[in-house]
Amino acid sequence: MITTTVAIILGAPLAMFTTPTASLMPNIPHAADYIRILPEIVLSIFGMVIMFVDPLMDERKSQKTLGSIALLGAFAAIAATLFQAQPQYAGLGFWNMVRVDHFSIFFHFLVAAITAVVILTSYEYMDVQQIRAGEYYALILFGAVGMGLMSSAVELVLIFIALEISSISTYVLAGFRRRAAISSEASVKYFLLGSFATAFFLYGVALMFGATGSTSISVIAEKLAAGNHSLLVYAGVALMFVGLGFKVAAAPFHVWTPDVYEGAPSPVVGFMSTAPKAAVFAVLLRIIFEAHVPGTLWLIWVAAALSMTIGNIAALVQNNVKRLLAYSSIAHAGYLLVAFAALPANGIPAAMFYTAAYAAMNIGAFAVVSHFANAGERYVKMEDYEGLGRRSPILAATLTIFLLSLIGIPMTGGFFAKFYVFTAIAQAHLIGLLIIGVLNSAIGAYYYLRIIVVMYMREAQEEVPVTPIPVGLGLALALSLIATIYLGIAPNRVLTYAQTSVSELTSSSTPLASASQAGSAMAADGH
Amino acid sequence: MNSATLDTAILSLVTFIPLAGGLLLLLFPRRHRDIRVFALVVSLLDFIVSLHLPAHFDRAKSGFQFQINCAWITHPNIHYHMGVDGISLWLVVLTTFLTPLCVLISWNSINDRVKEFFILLLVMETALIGVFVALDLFLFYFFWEATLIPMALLIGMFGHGRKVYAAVKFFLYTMIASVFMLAAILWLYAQTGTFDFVEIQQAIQSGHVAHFSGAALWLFLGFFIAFAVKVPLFPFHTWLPDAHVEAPTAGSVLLAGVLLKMGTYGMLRFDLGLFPEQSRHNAPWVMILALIGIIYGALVAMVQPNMKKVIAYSSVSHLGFVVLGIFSFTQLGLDGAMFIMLAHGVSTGALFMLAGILYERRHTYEISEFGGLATPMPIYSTFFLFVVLASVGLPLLNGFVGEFLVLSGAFQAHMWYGIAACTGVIWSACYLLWMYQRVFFGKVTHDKNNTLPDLNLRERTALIPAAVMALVMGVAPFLWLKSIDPAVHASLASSLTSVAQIASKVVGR
Amino acid sequence: MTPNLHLWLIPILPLIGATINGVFGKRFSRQTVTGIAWTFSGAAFAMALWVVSQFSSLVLPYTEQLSPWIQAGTFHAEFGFYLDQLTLIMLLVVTGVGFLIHIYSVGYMWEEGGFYRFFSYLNLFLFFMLTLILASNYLVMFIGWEGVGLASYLLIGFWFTKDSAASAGKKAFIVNRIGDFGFLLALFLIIQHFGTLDFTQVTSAVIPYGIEASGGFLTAIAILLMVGACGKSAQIPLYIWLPDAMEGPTPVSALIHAATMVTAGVYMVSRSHAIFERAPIALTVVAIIGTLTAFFAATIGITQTDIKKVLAYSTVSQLGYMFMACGVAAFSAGIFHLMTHAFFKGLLFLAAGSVIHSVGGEQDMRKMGGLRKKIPWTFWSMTAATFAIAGIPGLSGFFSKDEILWHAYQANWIYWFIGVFTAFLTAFYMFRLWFMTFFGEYRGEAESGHGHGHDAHSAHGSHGHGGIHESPKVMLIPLVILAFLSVFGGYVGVPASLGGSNRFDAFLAPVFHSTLPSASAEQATAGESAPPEHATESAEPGTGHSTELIFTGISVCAGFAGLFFAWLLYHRRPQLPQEIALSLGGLYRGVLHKYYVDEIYGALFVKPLISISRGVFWHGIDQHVIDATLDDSAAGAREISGVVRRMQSGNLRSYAGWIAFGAAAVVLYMVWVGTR
Amino acid sequence: MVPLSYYLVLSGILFACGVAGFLIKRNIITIFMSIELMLNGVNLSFVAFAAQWHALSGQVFVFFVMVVAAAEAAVGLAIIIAVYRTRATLNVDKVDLLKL
Amino acid sequence: MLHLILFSVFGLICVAGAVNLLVQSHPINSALSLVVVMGSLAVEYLLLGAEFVAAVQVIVYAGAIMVLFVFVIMLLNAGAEERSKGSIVALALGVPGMLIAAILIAWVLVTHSGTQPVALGALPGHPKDIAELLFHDFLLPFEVTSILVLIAIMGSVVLASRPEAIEHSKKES
Repeated sequence: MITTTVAIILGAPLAMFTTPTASLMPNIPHAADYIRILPEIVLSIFGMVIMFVDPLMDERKSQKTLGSIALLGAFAAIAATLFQAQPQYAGLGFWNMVRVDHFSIFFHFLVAAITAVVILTSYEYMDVQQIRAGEYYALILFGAVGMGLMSSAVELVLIFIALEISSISTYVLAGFRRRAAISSEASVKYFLLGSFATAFFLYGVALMFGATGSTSISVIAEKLAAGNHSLLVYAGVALMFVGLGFKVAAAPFHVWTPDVYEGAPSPVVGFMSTAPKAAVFAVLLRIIFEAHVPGTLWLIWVAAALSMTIGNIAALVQNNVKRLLAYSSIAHAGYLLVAFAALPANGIPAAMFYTAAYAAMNIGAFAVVSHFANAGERYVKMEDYEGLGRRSPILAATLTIFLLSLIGIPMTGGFFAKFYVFTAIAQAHLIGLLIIGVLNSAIGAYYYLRIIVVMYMREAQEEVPVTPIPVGLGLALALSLIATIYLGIAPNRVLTYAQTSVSELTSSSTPLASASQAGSAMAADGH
Repeated sequence: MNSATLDTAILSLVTFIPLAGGLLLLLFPRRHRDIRVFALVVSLLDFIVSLHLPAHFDRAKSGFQFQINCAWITHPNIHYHMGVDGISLWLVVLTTFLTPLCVLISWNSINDRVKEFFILLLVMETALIGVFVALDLFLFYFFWEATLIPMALLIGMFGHGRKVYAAVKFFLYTMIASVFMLAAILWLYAQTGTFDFVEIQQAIQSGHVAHFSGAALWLFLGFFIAFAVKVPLFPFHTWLPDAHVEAPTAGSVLLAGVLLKMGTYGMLRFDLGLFPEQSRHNAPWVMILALIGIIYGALVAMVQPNMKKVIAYSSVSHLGFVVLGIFSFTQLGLDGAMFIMLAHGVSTGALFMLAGILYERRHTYEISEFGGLATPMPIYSTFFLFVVLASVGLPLLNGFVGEFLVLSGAFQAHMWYGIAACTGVIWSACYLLWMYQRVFFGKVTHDKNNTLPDLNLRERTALIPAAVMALVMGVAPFLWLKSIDPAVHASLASSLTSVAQIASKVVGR
Repeated sequence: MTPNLHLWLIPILPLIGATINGVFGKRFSRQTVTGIAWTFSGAAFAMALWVVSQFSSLVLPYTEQLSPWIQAGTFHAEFGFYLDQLTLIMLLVVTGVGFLIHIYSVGYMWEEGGFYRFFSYLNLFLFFMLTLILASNYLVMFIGWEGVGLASYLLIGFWFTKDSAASAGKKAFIVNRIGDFGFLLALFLIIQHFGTLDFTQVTSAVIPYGIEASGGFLTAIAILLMVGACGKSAQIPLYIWLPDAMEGPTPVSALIHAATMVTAGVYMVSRSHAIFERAPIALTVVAIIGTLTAFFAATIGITQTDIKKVLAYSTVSQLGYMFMACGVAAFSAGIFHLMTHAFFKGLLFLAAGSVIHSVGGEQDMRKMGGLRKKIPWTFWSMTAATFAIAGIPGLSGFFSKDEILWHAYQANWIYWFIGVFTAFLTAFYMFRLWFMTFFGEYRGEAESGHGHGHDAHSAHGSHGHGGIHESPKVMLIPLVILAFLSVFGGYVGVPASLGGSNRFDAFLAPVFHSTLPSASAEQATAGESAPPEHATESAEPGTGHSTELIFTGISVCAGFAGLFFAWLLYHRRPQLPQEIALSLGGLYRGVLHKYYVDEIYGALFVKPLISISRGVFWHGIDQHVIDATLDDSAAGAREISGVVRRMQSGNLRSYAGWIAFGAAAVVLYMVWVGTR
Repeated sequence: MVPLSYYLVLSGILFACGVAGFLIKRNIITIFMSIELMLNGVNLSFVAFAAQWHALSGQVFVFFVMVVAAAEAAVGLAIIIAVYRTRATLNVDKVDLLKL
Repeated sequence: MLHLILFSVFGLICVAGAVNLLVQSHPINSALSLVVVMGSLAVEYLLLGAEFVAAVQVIVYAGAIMVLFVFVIMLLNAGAEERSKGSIVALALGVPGMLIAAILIAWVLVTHSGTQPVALGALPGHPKDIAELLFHDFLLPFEVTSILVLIAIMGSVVLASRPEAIEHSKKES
């Protein structure tokens, strides 16, 4: 009880400074440990600053200011990530809880960047939808904290908590348009199913703990490497897969996606279709490739095939753009999972690159949608997009590029992303999955194309108002556009960076070794 | 810069000048005239630059020239590898030659969203050239896919009638087909660890590719289906008429003139180059498909009520000749196939331009709408007749040479195929002359047609180069064949040797 | 040392003329156009004459390679020109007659719109025709071959506003294409077996082969070449285009469809005699086709009333004679007849044109008559030509036809018999024309010679100085010259039997001397196939001449018989023909309608083809099979999509159900994996 | 001496009951409760496994799970209230505006 | 022996409570039966020696959280849930799936968990030891939970606070 209340009351300060509580403890954490969670710290600081500032300001005017603070926070987080990237900070922190490596840096950067773009997108959305900005931005930042932690955590329980942070923040964000019935419905659906799935994940964790006596991924890896393959492990992996599969919207755990995406505010959808997904994929990567859990290959094979097919097929006749993009995100989760079926050497970088590319293009698409949807998200149907090519050429052109990237047309990130994934799977000689994949990418072209067709090749029946593009959105679009094109023209840097993390994940390098000792020590010091 | 560096840079220049131009156009104000002029300048510039290739092309050598090969992406091992040989050389020039004409021909016909139009046109050009010069399978696929969108948009945005249907059909059809090629390419990469065409070829010939013998057929088919749809070969041809009829003139010109050649070029370069054995095994039914294409296309063309459809189906027929020539595996056949590609590009391109000119005046392609046009527009009808004759295959015009070579090649390979294909000579005369008669001869039936203005200066400047080219290619084909011949010979020879080697290996096992 | 002849100039000159007239002619005055046309065609003629003048110093055959054309692998074809006696004769005929007709046309076409166009086409034709005959290999020959087809297409369709003219042109081109189909295949065979298309090389390559008594690839080549010839020279079954070709202006009919182009087939066949000689079967085919064509065309000619149609069918039948000659390997005889035919048939057409011109565009002989007085010049020249073609002794036609018949007899008497009967028919319908046109009373509407034939265009001019009138000088001069030629042209080839020495034959001997090794020559004579002629010459002269004289006599009689019956029916008892026609009934109608050949072809090939293409291929396969499949599959995809979307029932618990189910599946699978 | 597996099975049963509740209950609140039930089941197995491995960390996890459960409860109930405001019902079967 | 009896008694109560939660149609009854489950679980914890956990279980769970539930039920005065068209999928796929999974896992736990019998209070979790773990090895998760709780509070504040107007209609379906 005490601990809980302490947590609730002093929690926030605790999160940032070496608290008195902690300093009373023997061997307190070093500064390096805090630097290893620097981005999270920064984000939470800014989150709380927003919370403090919010009440002081007038509801109407505060939005811009709060937004700027949040944006600042996001950029600060990026800076922190870059600072963190210095070699001397690589390694484990907080007694094998987090691990800073290229992998985590990659995802931290990604998450922070996404957050920044989302905040930019939300800038005028707040006004249009009359949403309380303070909590909104704070929640986004805190959510980012969770996502960041997920990618750097190497301890299942911490992962679980981080996952919960990101999930709960998105549950709330999904329901932010409280006047809209669909928004709260989306929220409740997301929440209930989410917690449902989380319970599965947690049970899986429990079973893993039961099988290996530890929840530290490195220790688990060791135990498994040592040949402990009790059925508990398989059951645990299965249940964890259910939980994570739900979070990344992989079939057959994808059912929630369309409803939630349709109901949630568009910028939020842009956020939760990219950042948490990226983080969860990071977790999956760690679990599958770092912990070397057995027997997942065909599981992933099937899940990938199902996701791609269901997503693409179901999207064919969608008439609501947000829903359509939801289905497309299911399909893309499928493509991403394809990479997981490949060999680590090719699969990990492919998956990482894909998450980045997908984030860039999808968030861009949703940015356009959110702007075009207008007050109360009124214009989200296909026919609303008719003649957009004339009414707002720039908006249309940008959306077109994002859609082309989603199709996988050359010179866009989406093309390379798909290409690497398929290359990886080909190198794993899973030709069947390869064929399914390429066919899907062809089928999928259709419904993206439909939007383009509607925008450029049909004339509008009823004039849908298009407000001029505000600065924030413009910046957001520019950023995601640049990212998309850059990943399409010169993907080499990102890819090589992603490849460096292969060795970290797969091979047991020195920090891992120390971690294992620590882990066993921890397991031992129960008595 | 000195010629050595120029030789390495030239292909990149030729390929990307249009793209650069397109990007510059983005920044242009929406003043139509400036945009048009600029587009014309860019395309002309590119044409002039591209003339460097034939000028400095060493016809003695058979290998690739003007190569540039540098690592683009380290892992997967993708190279920025470009180069031309006698086969691709002329296709590149053809592209750069046609684009300025396209710009000219769409000068007035496009008044809405001019900027988008010309940007798309230039991007299109880059992609097309890229396809022909790419020697890295990835790069090839990159450009291959890149051609889809501009063309689809050109059709969908600037077309007419059921433009959307046509655009979507075109896009999906070719997209779905080409993913099979992607799969094949990836398989090859997985086995050889490289996308480089030359290296893969060597690997295959030296038998260093694991599980190749088992997969070869599927790989061949994977490539073949993609190409067959592009060509288009008989059962896959239905997208072509729709696309053509709805497309704007420039679109049709590039579509018929160059885009279809991507397919035949691909067959020549990749199917023959990488899977000679399979190509030979499958040659019979491929040739039969080609035959069906020739005759069927011609017959259907004959009964079309729509000028552009006639021309479109005639393309099906002509491309059938090309495929026939390629899969005859004879020097003559391959030379002829190459030559038809170029000739068809010029003459059919010209045909579409002419059709477009008529459309500008009457906004219809229905043959029944015309008749007796020779009276109001003598010059136009003369040009039209000239081009028709060229594509009918009158000696001394470009159509004949290729047809003759292909037919004799096919005849040598399989006599009866040759004979059957030879009937195409009759059909082409039938449908084209019939169309010509219905459009130009007789009395003027619609009053509107009485007042049609004849060609103006711009249109003539657009048409004359094509006409002249048709004549020159007919009179002096050796200028082209001189560089085509060795390349074809080399590819044939290499395929022969590789077949021999594979055979010997089979024997060896 | 033979001088460099620059043969290439001969075709190029008319081409230049054609280009100038074609491009700038619109702005030129008629005089200028005329000047250009005459200059360049005349120049070609002059060149030809100059070449003849050089003859003594020539070493024939003379070839010159201008430049490469097609080079692919081992195969290559140059722009090469080739001159030997055969070429020389053709050269003279073409350039000479061509030039004359140029002169004539000026008068004939003076009032026409598109004057420049006409002469540009005419020059273009000369270019292609000369290329054809000067070619040194089959491919260049094919240029001319196709080119003259094009020219005739353009000229037949000269009055393109008339649908009949346009269709006639198209028909001509397409039918010719069918022939070319055979020609091309022949070329492919030649390439396949000899790797070259050069005449000299092919000939020398052929030499070693013996006679293919039972057929072989040479036979195939020969027959295919014959198919080509059938197309170009309007032989059965491809003759149908020639009568329609009369839609063109009359000078065109004279030049292209009588004198020169249509004889290209004969020229080509004799050019490839080396191959034919080795293919008896092919020769037989040629002979039979020739004979039949000659006969049937003649029969049709009897019934025609359109003056030009009569001449057209007579042309067909005369060509039949030539092929008969080739069929019996009497190539020089064929060429001889070709030449004389060029003279008198050209003349006939020009004269007919003059008649038509004079009566203001009327072509129906039933509306003519009694023109003898009104247009004497035309009448007399026409007379000369008629007698020549009818084979009245002493005129050119007599010698050539006679020689053909004689050779025909030596091969097989049936050829001869049909030939003689055809000669009779020829004489009959020609004199019929003659009588109907020039004798009796004028049957056209009085004094107003403005009928509505398609030459009505020329009428516009002619009724300026109304009534029936003699044609202008510029038209008459060519008539006279040609009349002279058709009278005396035959004397270059007086056969030995008539005390001549057949210089013509001797002149061509170096070309047509049999390429067969003597041994196989024996087989040839032994075999029922035609003997190469030097064999026959060597057969003991005395009896040979006497028998030859007898046969000559018979054919002469046939000619006079024709004259007599024509006089009887069309001058003495003009009503008789109708009665005969009635008595014959169906047969007559059949003949009148040209045996319904066009209709049959239409019903057999054209209509089915079109309806199949439209009904089966386009609507059927293209739209209802292929496209339908595509659209259906698209629709199917949408159906499936609709089904898959049902998964999104919107009900939370069903979602949970899916998740639980999926979880169960996953657990099941994993546990299964674990237990394995 | 009781076999630990008994405890584990008990936890499993609780978890299953939770799942079943989620599937068959119609009242959103009850559904939420069954989630709590699942979490409880998990907690039991954590404690059991802790005993199995003599690792106290297992018991520590339970605290974290409880915190999470508390947080979820707070948020979840708030969401439920929000839904009730907009839809005036707690029956999940009626909350299906979003479908297909 | 005693251990086994206690275990089975409270285990049965526990399961009974859980089942009751399912069968009760009125949420308040379900809530109360959940309390029962939690209480008996606390006893199970005690049997395993985790007395601190048991205490927290009773206080936080049965105390705080369940009170919250009851409070909300009262607030929304939720009545007995009415019969409404259920979901075929849930019953046709979900329930069988759940049963299969449960049986499987149970089987796994019984046969392959590799666990031995334990004595009463097998692993005494004294607050001191737990605290050491909590503030040393698990310091970071502990601190992070504060964030979790923070957003939980914030979220519930946002969502529960009454908005100005409510649009009932859902555009597009």
